[in-house]
Amino acid sequence: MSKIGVFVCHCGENISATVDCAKVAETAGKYDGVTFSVDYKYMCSDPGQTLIKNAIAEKGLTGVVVAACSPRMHEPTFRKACAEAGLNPYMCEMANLREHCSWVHEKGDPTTDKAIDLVRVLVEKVKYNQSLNAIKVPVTKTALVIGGGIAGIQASLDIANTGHKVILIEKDPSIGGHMSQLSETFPTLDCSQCILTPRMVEVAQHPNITLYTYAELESLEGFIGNFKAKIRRKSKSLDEKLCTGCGLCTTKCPSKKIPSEFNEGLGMRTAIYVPFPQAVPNKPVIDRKNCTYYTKGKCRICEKVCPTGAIRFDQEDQIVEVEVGAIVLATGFTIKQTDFFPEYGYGKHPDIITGLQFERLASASGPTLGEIRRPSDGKVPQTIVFLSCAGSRDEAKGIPYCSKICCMYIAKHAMLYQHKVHGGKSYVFYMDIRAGGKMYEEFVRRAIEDDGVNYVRGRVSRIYEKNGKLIVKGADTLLGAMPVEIEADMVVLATAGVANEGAEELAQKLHVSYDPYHFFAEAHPKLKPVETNTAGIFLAGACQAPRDIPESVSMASGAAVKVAGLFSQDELTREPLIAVVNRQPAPVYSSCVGCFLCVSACPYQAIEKEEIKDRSGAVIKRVAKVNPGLCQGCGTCVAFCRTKSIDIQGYTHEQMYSEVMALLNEY
Amino acid sequence: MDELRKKAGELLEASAVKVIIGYENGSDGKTRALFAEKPEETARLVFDSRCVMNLATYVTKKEVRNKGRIGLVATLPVMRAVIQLASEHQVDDAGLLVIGITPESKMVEFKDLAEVEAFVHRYQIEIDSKQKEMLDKLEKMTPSERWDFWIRELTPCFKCYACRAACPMCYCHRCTVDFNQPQWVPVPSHELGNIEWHIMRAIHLAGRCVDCDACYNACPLAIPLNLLTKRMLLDAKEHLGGYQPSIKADHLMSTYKPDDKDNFII
Amino acid sequence: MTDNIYMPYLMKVEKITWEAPGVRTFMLKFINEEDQARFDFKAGQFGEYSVYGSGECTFCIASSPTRKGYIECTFRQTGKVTNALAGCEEGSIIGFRGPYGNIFPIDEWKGKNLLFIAGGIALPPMRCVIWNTLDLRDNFKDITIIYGARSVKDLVYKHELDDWKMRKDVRLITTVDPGGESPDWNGEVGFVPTIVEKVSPSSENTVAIVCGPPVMIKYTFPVLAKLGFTDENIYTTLENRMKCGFGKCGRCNVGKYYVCKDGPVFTLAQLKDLPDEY
Amino acid sequence: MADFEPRIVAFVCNWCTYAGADLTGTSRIKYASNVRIVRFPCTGRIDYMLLLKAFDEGADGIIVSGCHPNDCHYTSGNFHARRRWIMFRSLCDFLGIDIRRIKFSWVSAAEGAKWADIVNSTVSSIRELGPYEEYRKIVKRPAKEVTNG
Amino acid sequence: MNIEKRLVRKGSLEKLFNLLKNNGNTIMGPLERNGKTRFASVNSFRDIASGYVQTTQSSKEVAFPRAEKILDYSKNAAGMSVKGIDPAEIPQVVLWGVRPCDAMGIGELSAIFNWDYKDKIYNNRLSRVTVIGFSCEKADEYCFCTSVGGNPGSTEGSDILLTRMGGDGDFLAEIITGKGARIAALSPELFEEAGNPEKDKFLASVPVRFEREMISRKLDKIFESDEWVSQSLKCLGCGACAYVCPTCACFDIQDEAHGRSGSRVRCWDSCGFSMFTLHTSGHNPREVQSQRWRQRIMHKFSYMPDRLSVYGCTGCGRCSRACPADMNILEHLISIQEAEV
Repeated sequence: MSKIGVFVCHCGENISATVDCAKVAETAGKYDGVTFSVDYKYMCSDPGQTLIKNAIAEKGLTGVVVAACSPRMHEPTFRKACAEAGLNPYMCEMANLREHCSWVHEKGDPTTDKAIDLVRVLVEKVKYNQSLNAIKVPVTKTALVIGGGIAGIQASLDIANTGHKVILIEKDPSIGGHMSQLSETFPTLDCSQCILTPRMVEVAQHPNITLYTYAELESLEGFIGNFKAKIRRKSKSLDEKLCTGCGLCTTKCPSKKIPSEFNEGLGMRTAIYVPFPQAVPNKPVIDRKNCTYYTKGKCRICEKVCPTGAIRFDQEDQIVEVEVGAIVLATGFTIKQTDFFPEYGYGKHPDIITGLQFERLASASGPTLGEIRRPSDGKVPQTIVFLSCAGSRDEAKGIPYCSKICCMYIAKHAMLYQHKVHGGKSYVFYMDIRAGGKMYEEFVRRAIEDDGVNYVRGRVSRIYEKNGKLIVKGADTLLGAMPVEIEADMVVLATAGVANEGAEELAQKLHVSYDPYHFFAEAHPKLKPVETNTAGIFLAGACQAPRDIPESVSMASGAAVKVAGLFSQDELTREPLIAVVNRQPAPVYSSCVGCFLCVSACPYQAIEKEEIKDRSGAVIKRVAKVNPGLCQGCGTCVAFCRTKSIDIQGYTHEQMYSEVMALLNEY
Repeated sequence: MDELRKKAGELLEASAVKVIIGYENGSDGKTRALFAEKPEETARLVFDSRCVMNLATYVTKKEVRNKGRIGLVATLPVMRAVIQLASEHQVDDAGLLVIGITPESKMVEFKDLAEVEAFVHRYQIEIDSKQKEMLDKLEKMTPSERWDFWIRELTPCFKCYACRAACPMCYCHRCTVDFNQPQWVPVPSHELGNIEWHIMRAIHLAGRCVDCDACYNACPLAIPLNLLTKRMLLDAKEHLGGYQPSIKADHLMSTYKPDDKDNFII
Repeated sequence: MTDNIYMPYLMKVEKITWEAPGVRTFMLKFINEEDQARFDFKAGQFGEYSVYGSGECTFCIASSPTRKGYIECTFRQTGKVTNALAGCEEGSIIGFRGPYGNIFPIDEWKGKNLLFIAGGIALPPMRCVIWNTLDLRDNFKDITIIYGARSVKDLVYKHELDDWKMRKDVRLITTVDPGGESPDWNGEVGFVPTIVEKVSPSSENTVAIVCGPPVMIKYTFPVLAKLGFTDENIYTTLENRMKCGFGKCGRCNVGKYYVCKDGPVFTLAQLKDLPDEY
Repeated sequence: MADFEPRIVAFVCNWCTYAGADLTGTSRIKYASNVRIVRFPCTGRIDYMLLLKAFDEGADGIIVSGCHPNDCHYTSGNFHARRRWIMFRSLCDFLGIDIRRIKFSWVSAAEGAKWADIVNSTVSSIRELGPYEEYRKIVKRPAKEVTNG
Repeated sequence: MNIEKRLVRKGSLEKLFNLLKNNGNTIMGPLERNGKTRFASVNSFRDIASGYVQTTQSSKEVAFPRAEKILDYSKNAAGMSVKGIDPAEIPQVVLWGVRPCDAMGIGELSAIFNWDYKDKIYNNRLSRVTVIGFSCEKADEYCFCTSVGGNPGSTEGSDILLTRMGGDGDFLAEIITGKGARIAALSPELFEEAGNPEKDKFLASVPVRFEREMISRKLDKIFESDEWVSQSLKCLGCGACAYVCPTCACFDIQDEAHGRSGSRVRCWDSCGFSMFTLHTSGHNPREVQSQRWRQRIMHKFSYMPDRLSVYGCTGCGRCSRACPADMNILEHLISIQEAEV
């Protein structure tokens, strides 16, 4: 039996100027189930709220309809007032008489009639409202950071510094990511490793951070605050506890001709290797694909030379299970290689290189110790051409977006070249110069004006070799598309930044969405840039889109704050307006037939399978189950379910049905 | 047919299945479902063009399932239904073995449902030309004429729910029409109750209908209610790229494409 | 009115009493005085209660025919109509048609001991006959009531249980299922059949009236048999689904019997003659 | 039909169209008072059966409105809803239900003016179509006459 | 009264039809759509279907409509007003073209509605019905009226029975009741002298397939038989058999509300549906289809004879024709007859 109170607000004159509030209250008072009805000047004021509270206490109201402004404005206010008076807050509904009625219609009977209808509809709805309790979910205060580039490092440190545990996993043998490969960084030209390595060391030494390198996420289940992750620690063929990092093995290893990933193939490494001297951890791994022992069954030299006996040829991958409350995805990006470009010779010419390869050439730790020498013959190029937008902004190549960092690093590259090769000639072909950022435009101007880099606006149509030179054919659009032909010694392609291979697969493991280019999708492009649609999983850095260092770091800190905010609570409190699968008496148990088509309809992967068992443990029925931790309450499953087995609290079948039935007819 | 009987007998003999569901001769020159549990009963199996009932509707019935693993004599639409049922987690290899009958009336053996699926995918769901003609005819009418047509057709419907009972995809333990809190569909078989029931039925089969016409064949009043699901089939093809029952793939109506038809939305 | 048996009496909900979670009792009065004057019923009969717009549902009349001027019904909120009934307030108008069905033969019970055994929400159908016999107390010898529910809060008619407890001429034993007791519970703890066995009432010149959930009934009959009750001396009332109430709609058919006409009151002897479809 | 006031029911999502309609209010843009709004968490929650129920109860026109593609608060509720609408709308059309009486729209929280336009244009187009007698006929027809049809 | 025999010329049928129509009767006759026939209000004689062995749907709707208002209610400020149906609203109906088995079904249906309490609504409707039956000239393998006490030329239940005398011949009209006589009296010239033609030779032949008393006796003993399970395994659990049956009378009562007013409706239901007996508690006395199939057979051949002294089957064979799963009642009855108990 309902005892509903209707409280009609005048909102000063905002409502009463066009709606006859007294009549609304009087009419509502006659409806079945309404035991109290009143109109008042300002319902949201203290006296107004007191009016509601007193009525709840005195009349024993079981439901409240406040006819005032938009529920988006004051629903929390009135629900709180109800709660304070001892009525479950979810027994309160608001009829929107102001925004949806008095402000948009002229004074008159039709407007008052509409107001009455709006009240009646909610009176009927509130009869079917149920007392609900906020959902509490415990929080495991450990974060998992996936990816040990600058974004992952920054996020890990920021979270760890708030006092929470962090597990950082990195697929390569060392953390550092692309940033560790860079020579110098724009716009300040400070040395990349000089600023990065201290952070890497800090990660390794931080008491709150557990670092797993050479490790990948195997699987993930659970939900915000309560994830369970399985991590595959790939075998390093090494007992890390025994290894001192002396490096003897790497010098003795006979397989020395393996292109170094760190050097982008411009240098060589051994089969047992540390990717670069400043690696963290600074301990080698055996690359089993290229190790003579693993491929041919013979060698074991490293084992022999190791002073501590740390080599473990029989070591297997290890699966580590961890429980975490939040996840930061910082898996970064990759770049297109030169073989992507038929017009530039499919990567066959050694002196056409990528921007990242140029970084290695320009880096003091690189294969040429920082001297710009061309890969083919080691000569210093006298003429160098940089091409921006190699692949990017090219619909035909499937990469319509701007890779964002190239304009800046090309300017940097050209500048570095000019500094290192005196008298050298550098050309930059560009479409537009996108130098938005603090000190960025100035930096580009410096390259052009101070360092004499030749910027040519136009696209390069073809590059081919002729007499030991690379002929770069293009057009200068600023000169009326005048053909340009440059004989260059070396060409650097600013190839497009793209999502990592396997990003899609990882996204599916994590149930986060991704965009058409397989970059991970943020929850909202403006207001939730570091959140994903899966609560508790956050994004940092270039895994979301091409990002430069300051942006990656900002995102990482942003994500870290989100994690810290989450971890500041022992329990998460969530609105109980979530979906529920019905239960019925035996032998039906639930009208759900377990078709599980709702599983794919749910945007949040919140629907799981549940087995209903009898006392002996035998499965009687398989039905859907909504995970209250994951459900966000959209109700897509509710409208989808054929048997009406799922209902959503706050917007139940009964509630919405009775609302619709009361819309046009009095009940 | 002999091949079919032999195979069915062998399966029962070897206890590979506990019951074979196939067709036998029925009344008035019709065929009907046969549930053969003993090898000798398989001699009653027949197969020919009269065998139009969709036997897949039996495999979700509790009384039949309780017998144990089912061997199902399945024509193409039946196989489609089986695959759709499998994709909706209603049948699996442990409970069902399909003995296929190709559109050329050849028996074909399948190791598992995955093979059935592969077979099914060799054929597109095509609406037959006569019905297409009828659909086109309706299409050309004005909405009012169509409304009159349907009210006229649906008025005789007395809601015996034979269409639901015969449909292999209508396996819910409790149908929405049996749901009375709230009462979504009026119980009496008046025009409103009838039209709402048929709308609901058609929508529920959108993306799931295997085009077997079981509903129409079952209707004691021969109401062309299969036109509704056929319209849904055509729409699925036209607007959503069509579908094929498949065990693993997402369901047409529980997925979406960002570039789905949008031109009717202001 | 008499023309159309489907036409309910209009009844006003005079009083609502909460009995247990989801369970309430309505006291109903006739709106039309002629209806009241004409209306008569006997213990064991039932009626169709309706909320206009939602439909009808069946329960027994829970008040005693000795109390004139009103009827009472007790129901648990489970389905469409009971939910709609639950939405009624004091003063609401509902429909009632009846009385239907057969009766407890209390005239035949004169001079006998009565043993009432009820479980959970099945006390209401028995309350009618309990009050009826209590109001004609001199006609009967010992009256024993054994009533159990899942938990203390699920016991219905708590005030009346107190009354019966106080009365010298009634022996009341209440029990709750193990785990269902509250700290201040001073009744028995245990399932009804166990308690019946423990109380071990004499079957000598005694009629047992049993009503409860199927599982309780199933285990109570053997206990009664052990105590020496014959099938003819055990009564129960069936609760099949019904729509019309007067033997037409076919729903309550159990074998050739219509629960609504030949029942709802059956002796165990009769019950054993029915197919197991109730 | 001048004195015919259409009865319009609007099914809207909480996050975009409801908020958009709020903005119409705060911007004091006037529109026809014939519309009654029902708030849903998301267009994905809107059950097509409810649309039929609105017609049952005497609606002359229906507006269904939610977030623009990609704006859904729940990521994809509106996409799912759109698929359902495609099929439902087509089925209605096939049955002869006048789909001019069911308007689908995307109205964002910023489109207060668009909301007013949609309501006004719906009201005026339904006013032209007149009351939905065809549907009402099957609702009002007393059950006992069925057999005599 | 004595049955009076008359001759109705084949060309007079239309005149008779128009006469009845013009006399304010609603004529319910067999109409065909999609190859199926059902009784509905007929406007023109030419619309009447012909050539059918049996109509797809029985004519029971004339007295027991599939959905029938039993009361109207409305809530108002003063309280509640409830109004029953006004018999004046019930039309005078001439039921045209009914087969003898259907006409016989009216009696069986009446037995259900009139044992104990006499159902006013049903009787009101029935009292306004005049039945013009047409004897059967053909039968099919589903027909078994002769096994259940009927025959292709049975006059039981009809007010006038017409029998076509040979292929395209004139009709023998048997005026059976007062109602029939009143019709004949409307236009005596259409009802000519008939002499005493040998009616039986114009009738279809329907062999007797079982003895119904034997079925009843067997049924008493085979309640627990496995036969029910094997018979009903192919049953889909729809209501087609019950809804086409001339004697199935199970119904449901539903309220239909629109705003503050609405009506209560009695509508067909079927014992074949699992929901039919389902309790809200989840308990279902007839949980599986075999129990429900058994109920149908038992009800017609055991319970009804036992309680109502009539059988609930007229041998029209409709249920078998309508069954989407080819459940053939005749076959099942024969197997019951042959069952060893």
